[in-house]
Amino acid sequence: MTPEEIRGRVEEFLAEHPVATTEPNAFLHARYQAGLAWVAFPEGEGGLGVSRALQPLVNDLFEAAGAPDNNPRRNGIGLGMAAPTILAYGTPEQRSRFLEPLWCGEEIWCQLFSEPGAGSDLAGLATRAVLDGDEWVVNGQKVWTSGAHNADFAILVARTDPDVPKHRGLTYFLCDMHDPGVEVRPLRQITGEAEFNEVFLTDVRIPDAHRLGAVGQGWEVANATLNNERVAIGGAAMPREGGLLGVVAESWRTHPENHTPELRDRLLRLWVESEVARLTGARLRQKLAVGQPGPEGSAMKLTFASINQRLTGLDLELRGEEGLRYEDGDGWAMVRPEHVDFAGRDAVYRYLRAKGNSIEGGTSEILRNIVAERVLGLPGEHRVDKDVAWKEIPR
Amino acid sequence: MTPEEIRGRVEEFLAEHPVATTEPNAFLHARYQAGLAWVAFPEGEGGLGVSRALQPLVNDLFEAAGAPDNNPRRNGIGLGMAAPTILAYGTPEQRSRFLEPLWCGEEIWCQLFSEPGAGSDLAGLATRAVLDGDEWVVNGQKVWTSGAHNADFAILVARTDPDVPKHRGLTYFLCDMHDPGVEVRPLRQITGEAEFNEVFLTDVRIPDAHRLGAVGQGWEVANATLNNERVAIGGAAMPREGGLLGVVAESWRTHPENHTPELRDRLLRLWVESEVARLTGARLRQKLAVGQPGPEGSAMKLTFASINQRLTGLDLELRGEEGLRYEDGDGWAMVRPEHVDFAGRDAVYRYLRAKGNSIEGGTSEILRNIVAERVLGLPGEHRVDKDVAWKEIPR
Amino acid sequence: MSGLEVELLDNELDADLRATVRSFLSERCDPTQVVKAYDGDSSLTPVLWKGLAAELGLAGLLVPESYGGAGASAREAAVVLEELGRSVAPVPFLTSAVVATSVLLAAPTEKGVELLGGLAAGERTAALVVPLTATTAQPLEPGETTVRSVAGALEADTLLVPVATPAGVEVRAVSADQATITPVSSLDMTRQLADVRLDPAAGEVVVAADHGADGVRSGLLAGAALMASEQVGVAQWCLTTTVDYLKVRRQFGRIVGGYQALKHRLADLYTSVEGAGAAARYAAGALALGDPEETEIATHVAAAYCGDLAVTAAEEAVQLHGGIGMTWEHPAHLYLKRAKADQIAYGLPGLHRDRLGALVDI
Amino acid sequence: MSGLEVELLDNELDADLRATVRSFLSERCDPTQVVKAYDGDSSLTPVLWKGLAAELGLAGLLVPESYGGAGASAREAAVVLEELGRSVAPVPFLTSAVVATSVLLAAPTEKGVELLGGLAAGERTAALVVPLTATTAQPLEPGETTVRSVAGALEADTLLVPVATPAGVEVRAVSADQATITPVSSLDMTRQLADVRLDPAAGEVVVAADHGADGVRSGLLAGAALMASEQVGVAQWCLTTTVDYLKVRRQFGRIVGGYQALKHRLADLYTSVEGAGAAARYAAGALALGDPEETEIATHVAAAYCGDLAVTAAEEAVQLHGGIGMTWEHPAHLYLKRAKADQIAYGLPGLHRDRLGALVDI
Repeated sequence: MTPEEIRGRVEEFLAEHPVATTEPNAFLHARYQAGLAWVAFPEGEGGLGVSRALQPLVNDLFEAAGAPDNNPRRNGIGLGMAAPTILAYGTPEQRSRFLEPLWCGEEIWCQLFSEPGAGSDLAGLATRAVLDGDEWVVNGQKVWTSGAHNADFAILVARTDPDVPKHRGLTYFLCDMHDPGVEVRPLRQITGEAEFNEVFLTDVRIPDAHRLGAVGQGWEVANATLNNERVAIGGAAMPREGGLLGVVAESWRTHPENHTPELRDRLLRLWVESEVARLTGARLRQKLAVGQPGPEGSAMKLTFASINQRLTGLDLELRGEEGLRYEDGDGWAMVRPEHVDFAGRDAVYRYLRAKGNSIEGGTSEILRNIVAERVLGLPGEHRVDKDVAWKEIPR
Repeated sequence: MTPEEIRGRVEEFLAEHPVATTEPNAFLHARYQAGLAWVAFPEGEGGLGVSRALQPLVNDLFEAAGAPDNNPRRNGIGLGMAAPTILAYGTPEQRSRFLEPLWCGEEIWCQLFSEPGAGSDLAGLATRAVLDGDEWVVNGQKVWTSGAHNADFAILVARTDPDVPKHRGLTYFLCDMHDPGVEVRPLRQITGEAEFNEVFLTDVRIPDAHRLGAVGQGWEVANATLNNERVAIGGAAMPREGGLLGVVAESWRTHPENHTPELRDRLLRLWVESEVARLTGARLRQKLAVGQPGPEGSAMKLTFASINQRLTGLDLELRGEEGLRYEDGDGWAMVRPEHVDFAGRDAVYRYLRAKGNSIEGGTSEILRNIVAERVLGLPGEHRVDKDVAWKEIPR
Repeated sequence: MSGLEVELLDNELDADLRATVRSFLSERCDPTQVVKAYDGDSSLTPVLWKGLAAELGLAGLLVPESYGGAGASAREAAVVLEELGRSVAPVPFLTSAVVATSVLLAAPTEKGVELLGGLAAGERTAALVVPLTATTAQPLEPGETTVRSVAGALEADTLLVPVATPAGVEVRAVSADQATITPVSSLDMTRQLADVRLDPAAGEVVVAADHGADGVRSGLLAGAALMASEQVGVAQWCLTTTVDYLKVRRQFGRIVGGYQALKHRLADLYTSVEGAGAAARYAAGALALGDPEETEIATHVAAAYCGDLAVTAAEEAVQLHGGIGMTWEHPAHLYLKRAKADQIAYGLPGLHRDRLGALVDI
Repeated sequence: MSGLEVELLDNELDADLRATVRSFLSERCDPTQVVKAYDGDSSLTPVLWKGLAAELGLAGLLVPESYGGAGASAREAAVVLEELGRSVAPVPFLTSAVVATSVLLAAPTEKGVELLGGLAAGERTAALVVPLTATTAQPLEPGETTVRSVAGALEADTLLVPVATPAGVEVRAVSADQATITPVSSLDMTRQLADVRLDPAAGEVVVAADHGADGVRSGLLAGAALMASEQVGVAQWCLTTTVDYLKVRRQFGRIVGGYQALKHRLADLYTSVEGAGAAARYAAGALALGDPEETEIATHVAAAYCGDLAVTAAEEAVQLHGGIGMTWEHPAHLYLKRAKADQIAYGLPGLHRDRLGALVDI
């Protein structure tokens, strides 16, 4: 389909469903049914089976028309991770049951993957699911779950067979967060806030119909989900002095009373590194335009984590006594923010929150392993857990 | 024995062997036979069996009297490593044959341990010794041998049994460097000089009488030798701005035309680190005075290697165009220096030679393992070579 | 320029003092109590401070016996500060018993001597009214004025105020009752800052104008010198706790502390922490021996090194704990916040290097 | 201030050019030949240079067709320099085909145009008579004088000399025959320095006084911008060679490249080398597009980053090769010496950061 053709479709749709007079929820359902939700999805499932490259144009056209949106920020995990996985591995019933309310923002999703004992080693997770009739009974503890307190459903990975090697004993489920066995507790972070949650699962019952993929196929399905997460990396172009560099450069310019040659040289080193990272990202995007995403994105994430942490640390130093004050909003009060916003926050918040950049979404240590092994071809780590039953692995 | 008593012994000896009228070689032999060579050694073997703490006093008294010395710098490996090992593991015949000419400087020693394929992993060495009648026939290649071209004898470790695990198949020998099968080739380094040699051993014949310790005991004997090498660490007190810091600080002071705030801050960082290392060494010596040397010395060596490398690199930068010139002595010409002298040499020489500080005597990587395992108690590396026959180890 | 001979290890008295303080803090200064300061509950502070200052008699360590003190020295204060750092204890030892006390000791007036007696007895607590970032006297003009980001003011009954006079800077003691002390939401709530509004004229002169500027300067220098020991305590806790955790934490079936990249980082951290310990103890020793030039050099070295090192240690602790180190529940963040605030207090490391350079001709 | 759109990957023409240069160098520029320069045998240089400059026609890349050149751009020169760096090739491409050529291109007189034609044809070779560390014109007064540590002079037949005149700095071309050129034992013998003694009055004006200072400055800036690509080539060789070695070297029965601490260091090095590649290519692109302010910013960024990075890469290569990396026989030292000399050439990284700061209001 050409851009012109899809533009015609949108215009036609908008003519039939005038923004001003259509109830927002009805508008979204109509858009889904017209295949103008995620156009690369198949017909009947929110899409038209056309190129993904047409999606930005469609979004722009709807936005320009003032159409209601599906509040994508609130349902990032649903849209970015659950939906493509359900599309790829779901039965026709599952796709028909879940995709439309997900896209319309009626059902919010969260992700129940990480556990206190399974962070970098996700495949070592211990949450158990046991089949009881045509339901699975799930017990365990999940952590680092953002949005769990607002979520209606979760994508969940649990262990269904402890007697086989760990990657083979996992199964993937769609879990109703309103089940009485689900308890969500805010997980307070070093910033004082609770951006994430812990989720305790006690005899949660999941119908077998809500299993995604085969029993034992959970690791494969989970990796499909995580790859969708990683597609974003190296994504958007950044202007020079974008990101945290711009924020800290502004701190420098507004605090001339604290200038020293040493602070200036450190800031300039970070200016140079940020600009180099920006150019590296640009080159990576040029590479992606002619080929496939590779593990080089891991190197970008490493770089940004390191730069962010040093920039935010320097920011506190160059602010003088201001750097010792945490006067952002409610200070240390425990709140539950809906999303992360670095630039709009206090310097102390940024310093503390940036510490998570080298942990979340793959620690810098794991990413260095990935670069060393997959980019440079160096040998993998010695593994003691590969060919033994999960239950035999020391923990 | 009290200091007064030993002072009496020395005075008596000097009265009997007037420095002015005694032939130097005869003087040294007489001193050895009087037990005033290394006083902690047993009587009849150059010593009096007294405390090692008396040695500096004895040395000072002889030096003050203008006595001839045994040229200790030229025979550092003999005096510091071969002699204590021969004393500890030698037969009476070996001790009687080797110790006196060694101490008197008549026989110079070198060390044949490292091999191209066995650096950090010394116990993996491949030089073979095969018994033929009452002689061992040795074939192999050794490397990083200082003084081999001046040496009369070598301490040598070779593999006598490839069918047992690597630490158990080694034997220690005293090797005549004048054997026709010994070929010494200078090993040129990145400084242009050849401070070390490669030694090629082809059908070298060593009488079984020159085997030190039992067959298969070589690893134990070699470790005794290496421990003698390491006793020196954390040794001498250093003045502030001692070592390479003083040299580079002087470069700074004599090149005001190149001063920038950035170079100054980097130099001051290294000034601080050097002073901290100096104080750490002082504390380590205070600790040694009340107890045993521990693996903490490895941390000191790590620190000095890193500081030396950064200081010498900075030195080239702050010298401007002078830093680009290598005008030391004969420039890049291949010479064979007798010993290493950092401070008296060109800045380019120092920069290049300092690169060896993190390799020689234990690489910084191995030392970090030692600190992590022996000081912090973290787990050892995964070993694939411990319980298999040496010949089965992949290489 | 070859430095002083200083005992760099604990002697027997040091070891006893350390054991006493450690045992006191392990009983009464639990991290689960300390963290409450971040939620506005500072009730732990007066209890701890009373115990340390009066019961254990530590407030008077630097005060000579003639003024009613213990007549100990900066060496002992350094031992105490290492332990306080190791527990991120929320007490005004550094601000009152080190900085304010050292300001007074420069040349106390009769009123100053009286105050020193009260401080030494643990009956009074003082704070110098300068921003925590100060390294020199920033004298106030008489008249109502506000000083921002003052450390120790919330715990003090007596505020020491540097005042500009035609004869020089004099130090006045103003009762906390006569000042408006507004708590500040601080990066480090275990050493919470306050904005202090007062009129210095309300106070009595405790250091006269001919010694005030030097007194404030030497008080702040002593603060930097001994804060290095606090930073060592913070760093030691971070190293030890991380090593202990990594000896039990497993991922991929292996003890995480056995992964070589982490071993090497911890070996480097250990090396730096050892260095920091030697540097901080040397600075305390130089201060105790009273050699002014050597004290300055040693302080700048220790402050420059330990300030950055404690931050590195705390940052490594958070990172190497993985997700758990990012949680409020784990105490690592208390150390991160203290380390970062200490790095900025009494002069940034770069400033200490700059001053050092002036002293050593670099 | 959001930068230019620059193609940061090789296009097809770039890839062809790279393949040509690489194949030429792999045949004729073996490390065992290169190292001979350190023992006084520089016979490789004229052979290589003739091949590159005249046979492959690379000397005229920056020279417009109207002056007899190839009319290519800094982009192509960057590709060539990456390859030259990867082979530590001892040729005066940077000094003659980049720096001297760029000086002339600022505003050549008739004689200057003639010289450009000769340079482009590979018939002549020029060198700018300033110390290799220079970043601005350091004009000479007329009369016999010596300039120390000049790069490219030993290979040049024509010396470009900035001369102070009342009207400004003019650039004169002096025949090498009329100068005394004394070779210097140099840190990097693959770009050997010389002390040059001459009388600038002996030469002809090739850039007039109204453009000379700018011409020299832009020549040196082009040198810094494109040397970044040479540094990338050096760093890439170091990374690749080290990774290859560590994939086969075993100690303790294990492939050394499987030890995690080394894997992590190599991952970090890879990340930095990728960054350097992007930065250097961007600087070349900005130069090619002719945007003066953007060229300055991009050059300072690339020079500051690549200068330190190449040294780090070479130092890591020596260290991670273990003992063998310390030997004369292994080529790693050639790269270490080139990297360290390059870091000092055309302005230290710190100087580039300082100039960058002035441009970006830091």
